[in-house]
Amino acid sequence: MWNKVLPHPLLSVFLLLVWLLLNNTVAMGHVVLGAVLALLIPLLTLGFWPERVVVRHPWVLLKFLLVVLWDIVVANLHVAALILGSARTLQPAFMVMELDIRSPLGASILANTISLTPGTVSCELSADRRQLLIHALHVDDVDASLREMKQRYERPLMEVLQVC
Amino acid sequence: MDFSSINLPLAVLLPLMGAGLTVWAAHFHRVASAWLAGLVTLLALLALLPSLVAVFAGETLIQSWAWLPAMGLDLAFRLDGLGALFALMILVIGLLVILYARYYLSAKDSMGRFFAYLLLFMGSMLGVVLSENLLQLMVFWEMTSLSSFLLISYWTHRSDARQGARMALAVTGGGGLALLAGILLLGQMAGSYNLSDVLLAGDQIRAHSWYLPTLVLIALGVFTKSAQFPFHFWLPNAMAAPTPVSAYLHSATMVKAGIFLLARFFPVLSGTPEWSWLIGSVGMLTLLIGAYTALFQHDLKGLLAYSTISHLGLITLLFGLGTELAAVAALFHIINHATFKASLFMVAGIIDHETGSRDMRRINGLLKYMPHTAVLAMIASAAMAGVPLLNGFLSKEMFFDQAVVASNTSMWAWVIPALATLAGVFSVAYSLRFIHDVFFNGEPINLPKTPHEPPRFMRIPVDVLVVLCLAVGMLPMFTVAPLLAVAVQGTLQAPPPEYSLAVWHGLNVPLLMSVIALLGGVAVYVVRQPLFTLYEERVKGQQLRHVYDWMLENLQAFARFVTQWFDRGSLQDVLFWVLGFTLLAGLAGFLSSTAPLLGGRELLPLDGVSLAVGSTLILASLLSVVLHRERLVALVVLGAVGLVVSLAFVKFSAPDLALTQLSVEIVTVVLLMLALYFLPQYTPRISSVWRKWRDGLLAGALGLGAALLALAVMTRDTATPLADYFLANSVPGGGGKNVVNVILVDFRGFDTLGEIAVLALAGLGIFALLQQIKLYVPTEDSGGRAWSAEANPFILQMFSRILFPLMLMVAVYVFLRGHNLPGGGFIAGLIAALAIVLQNLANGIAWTAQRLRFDMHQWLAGGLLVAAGTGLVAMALGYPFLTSAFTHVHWPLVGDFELASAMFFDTGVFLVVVGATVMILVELGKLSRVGASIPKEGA
Amino acid sequence: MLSMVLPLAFGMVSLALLLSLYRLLVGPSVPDRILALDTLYLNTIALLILFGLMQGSPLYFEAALLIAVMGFVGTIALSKYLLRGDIME
Amino acid sequence: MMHLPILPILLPLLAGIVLLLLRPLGVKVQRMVSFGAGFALLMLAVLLFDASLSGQRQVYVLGNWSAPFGIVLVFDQLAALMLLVTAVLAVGALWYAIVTETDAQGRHFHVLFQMQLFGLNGAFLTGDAFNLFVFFEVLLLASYSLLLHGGGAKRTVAGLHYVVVNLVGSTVFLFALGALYGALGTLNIADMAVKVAALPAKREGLVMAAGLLLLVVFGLKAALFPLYLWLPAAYANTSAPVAALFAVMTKVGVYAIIRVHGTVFGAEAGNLAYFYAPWLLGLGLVTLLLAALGVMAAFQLRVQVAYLVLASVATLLIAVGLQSQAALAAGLYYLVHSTLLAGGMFLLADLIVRGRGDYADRFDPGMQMPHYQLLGGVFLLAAMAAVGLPPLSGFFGKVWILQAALPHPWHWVVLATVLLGSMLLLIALARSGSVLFYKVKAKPDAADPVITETIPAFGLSMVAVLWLLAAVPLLVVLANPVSAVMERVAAQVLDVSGYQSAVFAPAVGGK
Amino acid sequence: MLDAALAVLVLVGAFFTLVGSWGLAKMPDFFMRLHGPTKASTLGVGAVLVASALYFSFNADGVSLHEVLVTLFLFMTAPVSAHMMAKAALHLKLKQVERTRSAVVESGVANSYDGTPFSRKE
Amino acid sequence: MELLIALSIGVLVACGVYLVLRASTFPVVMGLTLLSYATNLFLFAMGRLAIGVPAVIRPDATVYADPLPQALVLTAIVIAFGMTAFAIVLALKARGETGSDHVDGEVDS
Repeated sequence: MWNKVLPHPLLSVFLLLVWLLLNNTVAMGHVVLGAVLALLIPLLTLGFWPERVVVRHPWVLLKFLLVVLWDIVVANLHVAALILGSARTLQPAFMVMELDIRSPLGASILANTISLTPGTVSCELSADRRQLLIHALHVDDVDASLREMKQRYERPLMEVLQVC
Repeated sequence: MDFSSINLPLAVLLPLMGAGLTVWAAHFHRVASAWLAGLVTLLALLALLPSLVAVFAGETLIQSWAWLPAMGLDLAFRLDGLGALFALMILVIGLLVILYARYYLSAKDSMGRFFAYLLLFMGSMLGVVLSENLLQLMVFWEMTSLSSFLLISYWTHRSDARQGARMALAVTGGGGLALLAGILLLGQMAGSYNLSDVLLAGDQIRAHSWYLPTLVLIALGVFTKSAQFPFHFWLPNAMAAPTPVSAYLHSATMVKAGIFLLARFFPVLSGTPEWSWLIGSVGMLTLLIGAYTALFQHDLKGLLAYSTISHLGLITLLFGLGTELAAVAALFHIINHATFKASLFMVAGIIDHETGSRDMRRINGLLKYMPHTAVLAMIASAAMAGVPLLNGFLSKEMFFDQAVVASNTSMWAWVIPALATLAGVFSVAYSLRFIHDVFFNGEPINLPKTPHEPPRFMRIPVDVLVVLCLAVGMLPMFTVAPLLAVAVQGTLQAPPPEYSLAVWHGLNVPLLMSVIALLGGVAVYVVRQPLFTLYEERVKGQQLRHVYDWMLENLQAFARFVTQWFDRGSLQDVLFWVLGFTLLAGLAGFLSSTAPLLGGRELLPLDGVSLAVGSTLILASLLSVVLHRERLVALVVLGAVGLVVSLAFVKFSAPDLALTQLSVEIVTVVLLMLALYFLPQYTPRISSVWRKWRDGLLAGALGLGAALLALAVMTRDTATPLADYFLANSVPGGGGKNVVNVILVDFRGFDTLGEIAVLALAGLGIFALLQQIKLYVPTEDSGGRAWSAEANPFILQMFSRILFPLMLMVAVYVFLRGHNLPGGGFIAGLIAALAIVLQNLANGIAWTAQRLRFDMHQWLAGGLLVAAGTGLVAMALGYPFLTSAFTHVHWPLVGDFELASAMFFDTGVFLVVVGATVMILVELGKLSRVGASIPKEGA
Repeated sequence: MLSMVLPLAFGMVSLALLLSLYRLLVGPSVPDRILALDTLYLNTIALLILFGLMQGSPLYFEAALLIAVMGFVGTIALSKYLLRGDIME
Repeated sequence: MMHLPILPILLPLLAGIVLLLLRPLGVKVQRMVSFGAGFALLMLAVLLFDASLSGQRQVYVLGNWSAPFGIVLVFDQLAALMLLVTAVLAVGALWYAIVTETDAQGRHFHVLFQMQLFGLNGAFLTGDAFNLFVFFEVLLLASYSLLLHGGGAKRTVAGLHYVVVNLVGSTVFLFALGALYGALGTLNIADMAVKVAALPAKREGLVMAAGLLLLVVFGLKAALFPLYLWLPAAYANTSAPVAALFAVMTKVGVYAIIRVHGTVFGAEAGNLAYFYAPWLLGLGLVTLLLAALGVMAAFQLRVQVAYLVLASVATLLIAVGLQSQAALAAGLYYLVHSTLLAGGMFLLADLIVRGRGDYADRFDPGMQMPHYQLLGGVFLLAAMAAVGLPPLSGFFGKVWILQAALPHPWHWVVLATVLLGSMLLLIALARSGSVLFYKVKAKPDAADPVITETIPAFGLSMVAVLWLLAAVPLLVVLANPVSAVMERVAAQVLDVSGYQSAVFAPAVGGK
Repeated sequence: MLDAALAVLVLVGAFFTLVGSWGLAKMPDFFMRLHGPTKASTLGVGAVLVASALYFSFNADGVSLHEVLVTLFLFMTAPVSAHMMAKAALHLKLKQVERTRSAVVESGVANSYDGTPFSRKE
Repeated sequence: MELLIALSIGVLVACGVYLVLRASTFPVVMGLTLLSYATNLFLFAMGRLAIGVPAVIRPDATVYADPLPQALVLTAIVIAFGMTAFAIVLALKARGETGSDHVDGEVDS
């Protein structure tokens, strides 16, 4: 029953939040309106999300987000220095990361996270979603870099999202 | 209504209506149409008869009704002596011709059609001679040309008939146009188009500065119709018509219409040197050329045709002399010529009918085969030659007399009588040839049929006419005199002058001239052989019809040249003209006033950011031109231009515009990309250097013009405070703080209704266009690489699905705030559409269609219905269409919110925008699935 | 203080805009130009928000939001064109 | 009835929407609804025309926002006349499309047709310059799709040219409107006239430039030299009912000139009064000559008819350019005549095409077509009317215009050009009629295509032809009342101040 | 205090935006250019957005957090854009600077999506 | 500032016109798009330029930009979009029917 009416509770909450953010208000009218929309839109787009997304460890997720945010800021300074410095000294590289994460959403988020954190862009995901091709602006040690990314990003994501 | 007050139009209308009836009657029996035609003619004659009494008493009858008063065109008929003369000729000879034609036409010929045309012609001709209103006269005048076209081309399978008919139509119809101009001028000068008024305004008209052009134009009409030099060539070519037609049109009626006009306008236009020179000299030339050429024709009808031309020239010349007595002679000759020439044509028809040929070199010695006909022909020919005791003699005497009188005025006096006599000589010669060659001169040569007398009733009309020739010739005072008298009176609009119709006037100069003509004619005929040789070698090739053909051909070629040069079916040309003309128009507008180009309004200061943004815009636009061959790159650059334009809107305080421009720009880029897939990726170099320079210069000039136009406005203050009204009424009257949106959905909601109709139409039109389209689907990119095997990149799929509800949320947000803040149905619609498009992009059309089952047609219809319905509700409540209303509602929990009818309208906008955009893009996207059936060009 | 740094910020973003334009102009490859366009979008967002700060008006927000949403679609479509030609199939 | 003026706009719009909604119910329902709507529109147009004869202008204040702030519809005799002509034409074209099943050759024919009428009627009624632009776009977009209806390479190429040229035209339209708004500060036509009358001299050049740009736009629609090049191919290559309906499209341009230029730059416009008239006259004369040459040069009937349309528009523009009440009245008479005639001729040409099989309408001798007597007779009448031969309406229209030209300083040129043009038309049409109907092969050559035995739905098709061509004799028989009406229409059109006071009269009702 | 924070945020944001474009203009190959705009600029814009959020939260009535949404959108879309562009560049076999160390066999990169996993280069 | 806008309009018009005069359909459509940008800017500029004035009614504001041209531009943008879409699809249709991208329907050379 609830599955019918509220197929993606997380999405609905998220949408309500987005609505309130958009309108910059927590006025009652908007909460009601937002709630209605947050219920209607997932129903309308039900076909796009056939499977339920299960988040198991919200705190890990939060921590992951904070880590990413921090990495974005810190590493950006690093990249800024690289960009402003001499381009000739840069050592770009293509790297292949073997993925352990199986959740499709997880793999996508991981790829995006890698793209967001400076210095690396995920260029290609193999058809079996087990390998990720990454371009790095400057790396000294390819394997170390790969290891670190797996450690920092893939692990928490695997914890949060696992295919049921 | 009294019969005597409507009998004139009735006489004209009877044949015209009869024309339709004959076609109908022919369905029952082919001869029925002939009887009907005869009956109608008789009725028309009867209709006129009661009025003739008054006319012979010297009255002029006028019957008129208003028709197109703004133009001075009345339905007005007039019967005076001149009209009566012609009307009688038309009807009487018409009756005879109908009788004759009934036997002339063979079983293959459609009688219904023939008599319909003939009656049509008869009615038109009657209309010409009975018109009181000049414009109405024009109506009938052109109708005679047209019906003669139909009659001449009666045997449509014959190419000479088609060509002759077209030539006759072109010449007489064209002359009619000149006449029309002349009559318009005449009416303008006289202040009325009614003949009664025009006839009284003669002095005024002759003194007017338009007199000469009017005269020339009217003369052109006369000359073409009456086959005067140099327009006479159509008449011999019109001989392809069935002979009854020639007998009727080309002797007694149609060709006399021009002459009739000379008589009609005689009191108005004659009496000036211009008149005499123009009409007289053309008449003289025609007289001579016609008489001379007639002699050398081998075709019976050809001889008669040239003879007719010659006689028409004679009559024209007489009118050209300008004296009253000359006019009398002219009128007399009109009657005489009609009788003998009609009978001669009928004889020619009989001979043609019974022998199967009209070639005088083959038709010889018919006297013994058809003695009766031969006698008739000889009498008529003699009349034509001007032999005494026949009617032709009388009028020719009068002509010679007038030629002598006219000669008294000048040093070159002897020229006119001399030429007249010369014409007489040839006239006698060809008449002699007609008789001698056909009825004597040995035996027939190789004729298709064995000749014999025609059916009795075919001969009766000729009998009647020949008897008339004799009667008039011998007893003019008792036969033709009264008719001539009223005709003269009608022509001159004054009491007739003293003239004598006696057969014998004593020994005088005209008689001497007649004798010379007769003897000379015989002499010429006797020594004709060297003349024939001379004609065949020197003159025959020099016919005017070749000039006409040459002119027509060249006109045709010229028309093709001009048309193909200008309209060569090239879009580039079309656009060049349009844009060039736009430049010219704008330029002319500015130059036609001495006002300064720029005003003195204080300008806004320029800042660095704007400069950076502006130069981005300019450089990107230029780049899109430089790189336009690489289409995808140009498209990317185009996206940048659109982005910067929307940035400019933000800068100048128009966020709504910026939002719209931005959304539209993205959708456009996606759209163009969808299309580009099926098009060449690179534009080939086609334009020549010259073309590039030309286009570049035009583009530069137009750009400069647009910039100057913009500056010219921007450097001046705003004209009126129209905006103030909107700003003041937006909240109290429209219930919205976003004035732009209130204008769109309320103040000018009607515009928006039209606008969404355009969008819906674009969607529907594109849908319709894409239905049967077949395109080459490329399997590799322009660099020759195969396409990537991955249809829908996985990461993109995942994120696009996450974005979908978010984008819809944003759309709702933008929609709801539109009335008070930047946003609204249109932008919201584009966002929603783009959200759907993104799903199609990322996941494929089939996948998306499974999950979003909407028929965009219904969205379009629904949207338009909602928008229009909002207006209809207002109408139902007694307000004008689209009148808005709004109110504030309080709901528990939710609080106050505004409910405006404009919101519903905006919903309609939203629906249409989503429907149209998605329809356009997705239908285009589907194309690759139905295509692939045509090969790549060059492959 | 904000009013003092704003012109400087404007200057920097304008310079960024021109640099992106430079990449748009010279290419050399099509992806380069797409990237340049994408960067132009980003620069524009920054410029818009700065405008908003300068004017003290929150009305520029939607434009920024829209660019963030819509510009993405443009870039995606262009990239997909290079990959597949047929961007919607 | 207060809502009368908006009904001719709403009726086709709603019909279009209903047709779109009823799409799944199949073509028969569509036909019934569409023709019903067309016929209702005709009835309405007759009713409105009758109402307009009172001489009273009716102003409809849309959204209850009075001029110049909101959009108003101005219903007067000229608008009523245009509505009536359009409705008559539409019913004929629609009938023909249905009986020949042209409507089934592509999608959405009836929806597009109704929307086309929506656009046309809106353009005739609106009193607002920008709203005119919007309706122009509506009618154009509908016309694009209608033009392309049925497909085919030639039609597509012609359509492409038509579309692109009109898109450029729309651009110029907006530039002109923008400049006018910038200089005058208003969009309402009546208000523009007020502003122009009080225009400071410093802005004259600007306003003149904008006015001439607007003339370019309208001239493009009206097919004025050198802007007419899109016309021949477009009209000759589209389907017959569409071409017939398009007979009124050029007239929209003429109408717009009469309405907008005649009002804004009318007698009260000071230095700018009628400054555009010499342009119209001069270009109209050139157009007429080129059109007549085009008629001569044509190799096929439909192209010839297209050039005839051009010639008729040129004549009409000359009448407007003569700038007198008499000339305008004459022009309007000619407008009615030429529009319905052209519509009928396109349908007739289609019947001939269908009767001649593979010879189509090329001027090559082919086999005798079925029903040649009737077709030939009707062709003769139509050709006479087109050339301007009596006793049909073309003659009266032309003569009336010429008569009105006599007081004009250019009367010699006008007289000479119009008559020369008629001469060329006469020669050309005599030739084409002669080739099509007279010059037939007795028996087919070996290589000849199969002879067409019958024309499907000939009788029903002919009804449409005769329906349209009936105007030609009727305008003559009823010349007296018709000309009186035209004079009153012309007088009302030229009465700019009356137009203004009607527009600015206080609105009925209120918020 | 707020003013100073705003100033710093604005300056930092503008700076990163500039750096992103600088990288775009300066870097020698496409893949290296990709890094600047997709990240530095994103962060720069984020910083400016935060400044804006702060400014309107304190200068207008009520908290203004909707700028966060723009940032959110950007953080969601920018990596996807970058990914797609990189894919396209790989597909087109755009040249990389020679010193780029490639862990991938040439053909493996170019036709990356024929389904085979990437193989390591030895 | 006005000069810059006028210049931009001029350049857009010039570029648009030049492209519209090309011989293939795609540049023509691109040209039309550029022309519509120019039109929008022009129409907008006809309400005169105003920097930093509020876009919606505010109790404290007295000066606004002229909203009418903005509404007109909005309408014009929408219409231009519909028209451009139609034109490009028609270009495809022409290519399908004639096998060519040339505006005059001839085979590309």
